[in-house]
Amino acid sequence: MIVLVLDVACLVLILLLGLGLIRVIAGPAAADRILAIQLSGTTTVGLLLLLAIRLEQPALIHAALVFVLFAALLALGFVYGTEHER
Amino acid sequence: MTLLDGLLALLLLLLAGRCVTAASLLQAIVAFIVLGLLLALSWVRLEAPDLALAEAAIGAGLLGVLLLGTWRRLPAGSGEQETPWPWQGSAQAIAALGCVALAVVLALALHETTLGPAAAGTAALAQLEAAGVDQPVTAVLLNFRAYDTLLEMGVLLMTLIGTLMLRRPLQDGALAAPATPLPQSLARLFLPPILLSGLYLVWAGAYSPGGAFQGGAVLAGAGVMLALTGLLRGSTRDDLPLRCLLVLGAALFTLSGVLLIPLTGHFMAYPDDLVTPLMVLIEFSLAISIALSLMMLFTGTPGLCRTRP
Amino acid sequence: MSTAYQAMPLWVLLSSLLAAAIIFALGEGHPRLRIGINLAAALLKLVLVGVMLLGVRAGHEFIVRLPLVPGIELILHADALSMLFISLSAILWLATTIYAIAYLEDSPNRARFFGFFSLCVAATMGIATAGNLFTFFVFYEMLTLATWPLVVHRGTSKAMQAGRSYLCYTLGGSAVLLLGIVLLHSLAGPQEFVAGGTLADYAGSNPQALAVIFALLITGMGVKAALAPVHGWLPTAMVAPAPVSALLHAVAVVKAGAFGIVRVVYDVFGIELTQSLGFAEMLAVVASITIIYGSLRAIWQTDLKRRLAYSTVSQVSYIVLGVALANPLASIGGLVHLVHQGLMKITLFFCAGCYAETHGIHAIDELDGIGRRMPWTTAMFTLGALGMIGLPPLAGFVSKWYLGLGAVAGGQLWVVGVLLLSTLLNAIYFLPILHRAWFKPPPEADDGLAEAPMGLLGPTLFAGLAALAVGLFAGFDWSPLAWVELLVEREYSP
Amino acid sequence: MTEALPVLLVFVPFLAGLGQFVLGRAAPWCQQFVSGLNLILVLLLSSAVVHGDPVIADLGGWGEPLAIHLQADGLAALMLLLTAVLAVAVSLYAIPAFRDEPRPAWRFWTLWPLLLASLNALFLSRDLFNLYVTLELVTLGAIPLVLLAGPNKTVDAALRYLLFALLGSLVYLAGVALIYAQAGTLDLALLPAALPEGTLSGPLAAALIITGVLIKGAILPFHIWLPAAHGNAPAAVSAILSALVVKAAIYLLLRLWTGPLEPLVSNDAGQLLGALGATAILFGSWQAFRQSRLKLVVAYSTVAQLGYMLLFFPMAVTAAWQGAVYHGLAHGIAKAALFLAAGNILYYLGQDRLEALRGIDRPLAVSLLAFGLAGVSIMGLPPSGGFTAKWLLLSASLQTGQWWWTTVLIAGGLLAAGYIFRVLRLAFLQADDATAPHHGPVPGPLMAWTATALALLALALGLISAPLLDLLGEMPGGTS
Amino acid sequence: MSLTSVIASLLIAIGTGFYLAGTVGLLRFPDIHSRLHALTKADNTGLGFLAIGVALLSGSLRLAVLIALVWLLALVAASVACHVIARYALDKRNTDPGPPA
Amino acid sequence: MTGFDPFALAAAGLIAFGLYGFCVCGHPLRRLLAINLVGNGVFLALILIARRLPDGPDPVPHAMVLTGIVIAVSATAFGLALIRRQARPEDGGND
Repeated sequence: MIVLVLDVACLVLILLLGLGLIRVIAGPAAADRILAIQLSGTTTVGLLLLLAIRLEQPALIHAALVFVLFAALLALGFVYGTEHER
Repeated sequence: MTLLDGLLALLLLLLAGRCVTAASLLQAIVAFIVLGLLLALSWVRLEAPDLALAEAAIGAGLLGVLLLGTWRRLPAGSGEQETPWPWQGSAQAIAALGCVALAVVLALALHETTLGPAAAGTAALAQLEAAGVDQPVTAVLLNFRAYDTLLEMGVLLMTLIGTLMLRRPLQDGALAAPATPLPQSLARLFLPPILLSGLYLVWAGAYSPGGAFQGGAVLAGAGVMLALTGLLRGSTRDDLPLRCLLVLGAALFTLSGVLLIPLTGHFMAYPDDLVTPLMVLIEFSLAISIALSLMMLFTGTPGLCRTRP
Repeated sequence: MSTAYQAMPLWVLLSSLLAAAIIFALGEGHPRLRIGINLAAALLKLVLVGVMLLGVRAGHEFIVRLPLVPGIELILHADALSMLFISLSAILWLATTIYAIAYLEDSPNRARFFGFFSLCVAATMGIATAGNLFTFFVFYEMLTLATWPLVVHRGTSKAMQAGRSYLCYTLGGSAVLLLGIVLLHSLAGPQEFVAGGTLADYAGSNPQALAVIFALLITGMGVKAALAPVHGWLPTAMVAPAPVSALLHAVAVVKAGAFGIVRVVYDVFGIELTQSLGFAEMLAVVASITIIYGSLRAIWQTDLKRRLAYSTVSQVSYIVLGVALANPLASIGGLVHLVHQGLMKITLFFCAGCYAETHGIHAIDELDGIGRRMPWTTAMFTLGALGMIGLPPLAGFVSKWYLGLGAVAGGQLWVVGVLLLSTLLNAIYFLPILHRAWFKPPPEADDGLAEAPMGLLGPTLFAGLAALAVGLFAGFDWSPLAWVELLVEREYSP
Repeated sequence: MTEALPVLLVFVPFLAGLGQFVLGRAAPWCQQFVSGLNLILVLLLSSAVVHGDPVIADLGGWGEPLAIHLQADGLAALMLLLTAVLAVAVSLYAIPAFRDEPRPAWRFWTLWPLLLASLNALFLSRDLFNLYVTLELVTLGAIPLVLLAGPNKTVDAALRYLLFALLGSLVYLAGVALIYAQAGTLDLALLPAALPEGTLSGPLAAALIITGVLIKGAILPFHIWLPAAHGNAPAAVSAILSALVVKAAIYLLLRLWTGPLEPLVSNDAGQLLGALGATAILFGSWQAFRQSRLKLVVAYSTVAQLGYMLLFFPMAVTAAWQGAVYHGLAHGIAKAALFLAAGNILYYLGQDRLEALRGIDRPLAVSLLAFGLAGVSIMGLPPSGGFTAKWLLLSASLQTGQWWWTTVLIAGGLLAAGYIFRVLRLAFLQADDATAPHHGPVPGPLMAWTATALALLALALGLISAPLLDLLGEMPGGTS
Repeated sequence: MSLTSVIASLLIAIGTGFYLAGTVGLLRFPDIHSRLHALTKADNTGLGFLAIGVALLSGSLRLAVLIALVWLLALVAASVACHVIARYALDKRNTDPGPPA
Repeated sequence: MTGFDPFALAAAGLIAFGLYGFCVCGHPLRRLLAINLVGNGVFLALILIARRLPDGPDPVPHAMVLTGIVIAVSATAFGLALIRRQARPEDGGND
């Protein structure tokens, strides 16, 4: 039963992730695409948590943690650039 | 779960297609970054949590930031509408046909070969006892096939030197501090957990998913975050300690391999009673070198220093 | 001692190779030292060749083997035929060196010139002593490469043009030659030069392959021997300095080609096989055509050196003709012409160089009355020209006489016709020059007697008198004719 | 004792490179020491190999099929020898060439020993995946070296090089994956026996591996990255790239073709590779003939010359094997000499446009001599290593009855003569005083004579082929 | 089936629902700022419910703490990212395609 | 293992898309992305291969992939630095 719930939740999340990709394609602004990345990031974290339980792999929670720790990094990188040349 | 796998695979393909056909360069980059996320999920599904960790640290941390930052540095409109060359249409069609054919053959081949013996893998699992670590992947990386890992450190060093050569002169300034204080606060808040989890991953590599590279990549991510928020800046002065740390992993790895030959009779072999401490020592030194190299690949400067307000 | 003696061909080769290396290393400085080395090397070589000549006459065979590629050896081998060519080259090298030192006094890039000059001679020595086709090819190519810088020595665009044409012809030719050699190698394995040839076994089984190989080899060598229609490089190469022209025409390049053809016919295929497969006939026809064609073209040239060049085209084919007639008498005529033509032609070119260097004369119509101003030079020119025409008892007559005898003996009377026609044409293009030189009044700006400097005149006199001597004393024991008779005797009596 | 030699060959230069990096400034003497030591080690290794079985080192002592082995057989020893000789020459040449620029000098003296270690590692490797790593190591060491000529000038070339190199190695890796899937091992020695027959993945893996290596080796049609990279790098670097780095890929092809891929490849594939090689010879030579810059002439010549080594594949007899490998050696030495000589000309003229070459034969006589002598080997004229190789290939083509390769070989030699003499011809032309270009300093004797020494060595290779071919031995698995 | 499982399932279902809302918001809202709004709020709430559910199922305090940490940090990160993107959009009002000149 | 593994399809697709992208794209950044696609495809294939060992995933391909990722990342970072430099060549020389 609980396995079913987890499976269904996973499926829903991955479907949502796929739906979110429309923003990647449609844009229109650069910021929209970055938003799509953010969405995918959060969804992935959720999925990782679910899979950690479903597959009984606690290491995945670490992976989720790493994702979260770097969640804001892409947005920062996009907005503030990379090199010391501004 | 098979459905999940199917969806994942489908999304991977969609994103890959988007990545190469998108009209806008940013779209392609974003598609690639999202593809990285999905790949991490795929690694999870394929019983490769090590790789999921690596992908998380690299895709979200270093590579994504570099890609987006590079896009920002490009002149306006570059890479968007490429001027068509003669015969472009037919050439593309031929390329597409060829690639479709290749994909079919490749998929069939991969399908065909998912059964069979794996002598090397079986041997690795069988000899895990003697390797000094419990995690098979780490054992392969640091002991059974340590030579590959060592040479890989050479790759890292050489690309770093190459990147440093592209640095432009007279730019010792930091990134302009972000207009809001929020990112800096975030960096300060996140720094301890990132460092902790990075070190933990290095340590955990001995018995669970993790290892020098994953830990190093997370530590490098911390550096990237500091540099992005202006807490750390690149410096044109390269100093001896930094250079020492950059080669620490490779040097320690090589020297222990060479100096222990009298005890073991083989290059890069470790005596039984020393193997675990040596593994841990080498793993940490590798992680430090990897972290610093990746970080400096990001900043592109030979040195780093703290920004003092 | 015995190995050192056995290795004589190697020392002969090295004497000029080392000279080249030292001259290159010295660079443009030290002109006196360079002259010293040049002369010393030339004299040393002469001595070595003398020693070897005695040895070969006594029946000794000198041979040096050097494994090069698995299955293939670099063989230096001195037999009677080699000695004919080597002696000629060694003597004329000394003369040409002295001549060149005087000729190029104060001109730039002398080190380069003399370096390649020595290299050229080394290559010629290698060709002469080559013991198999492979070795022959190695030195044949070395000769091509070493001669090119000499042809373009002046660095003018005309010289460059000539150099390009020279390279196109000779490299193309050597590619064909290489193909022939490799084919032969794959057909019959490594082959050494042996009197009578080594291919008789394949005549029955694979005549087509042999025909192809023969055609390839002769075409490849024919380029250097300036057989029509692949002679085109020779007249344009006339822009080179006179000593180079002398070298190209008399000693090294064209002779290397002719010598190669002799080797192929005698020592690879063998005369009998050549004849039985019908190659000899064709070769004779080609040679005859070249003889007539070269002479005809020579008549219309107004530039002295170009006329001499076409004369060379014609005269060198006498050698090929002699070989192609495939009987002992004609062979004697052809082979002795190798020496005779060399001596006569080098005299003529030395004279042309003297005219150019002393009075700036290049065109034939500027030669009016030159006999009065440069009597010695003109006398030598006359000797050479009359010899070429074939006036008895000069050297050219000896060659033509034996060729004619051979033709009659072989029943090929049409060849006699060719010889007569050629003699007539020779007279047509040489006699007017002599007439101008001796009997026409000089131009008004006559500054009296103005002979070429001693450095130029000396070698000219030497060469002219030598040309005279080989004709006059042809019956003597040590004359080239005697040597050739010995040689042909060995060739035709298995 | 000899088991230590392969290990030392990799780690002596590797540690030297690390040390140089830490030191932070140029220390050319250190590299002279390393390249000298490297040569001694290679000579010791060669003498061990020639007297018997290959020298094998088991890294980590885990044994087959898991551990990585280093193995030196005749082919590897020859390539190591080539590398060692060129390392000595290039290291000497680089002392004056980089003297005036402290920072690039430091980078050069750091990257060069690392690259040397990588090349040695590649030639010694007996492991399919380790070969991937070393291939990457070699290219990623080479690209920063290209940048040494100044990023503004070379960034396009370096980028193109990088993209192709990365693609090539990943395609190779895809093949490796399929091989591992079937055989379960990466050890070259175990693979031929471990590969099952009649699978789809086998030929596919072979095709992927070969394609990847061809991309790395700049074989037509994948050559487009090469001329810019080799033509714009500093002379010492161009010499290394042309003589060794691309050669490493072809070496790999020879090794794999006669080893693990042998049961997977067909004669048709060999003919196809031969056709690629032939096209490369003709097209590359023609392009070399059309260039207006000296170093581009030499770079396109590399495109052409690499094609000769591919002619082994359709013929696959011992003569062709020897010819192809010997061509690799001869071309390596001669091409390094050409690039060093071209570097001297560039050093003196400050540019390398062909029109500027008029009349430089007086100040640059020695360098020009080196160019000419090396050209002899490139043209395949006797007596030179190039000729020996060509002779062997010609014999092989006639021996196997594949006369069409004969035509290609002959035509290639003539075309090579075309572009070499085009350069020499200009140098012999009298300088036009009115347009005398600005001249820099005349290169010193060390720069001039290293080039000449290499050129002479290229000629000498024509005379000393017997012991070298002895060291190489018969074609592995060959019957004839 | 235990009570924990039921509660966890419920929480996970609610979390998934929030995710759905967030995604729909991202797709349907008219402008960038409202999309940001939808995304960060809904998704992070969703993650919160999910995290609690998963933590309940994990059965170990250590993991539960870790999961809580994941959520907390996600909240902080999301808010900062949202803030930065919003500012960027406000500053530039640039449109795709094309990086800023 | 009767059905067709969707990931095998994905791996083949990634490689093919990457190669296609490399062939048809002109911009170096796009080519770099395409190369990374190929890389990801190859890594995916390797991990699939690692799964067929009965007693747990085969660690050798995993290690290969990790090594491959490090190489790919560092090379990509270098490539990006080159692209940035190429985009603004006017900014002066080396150092």
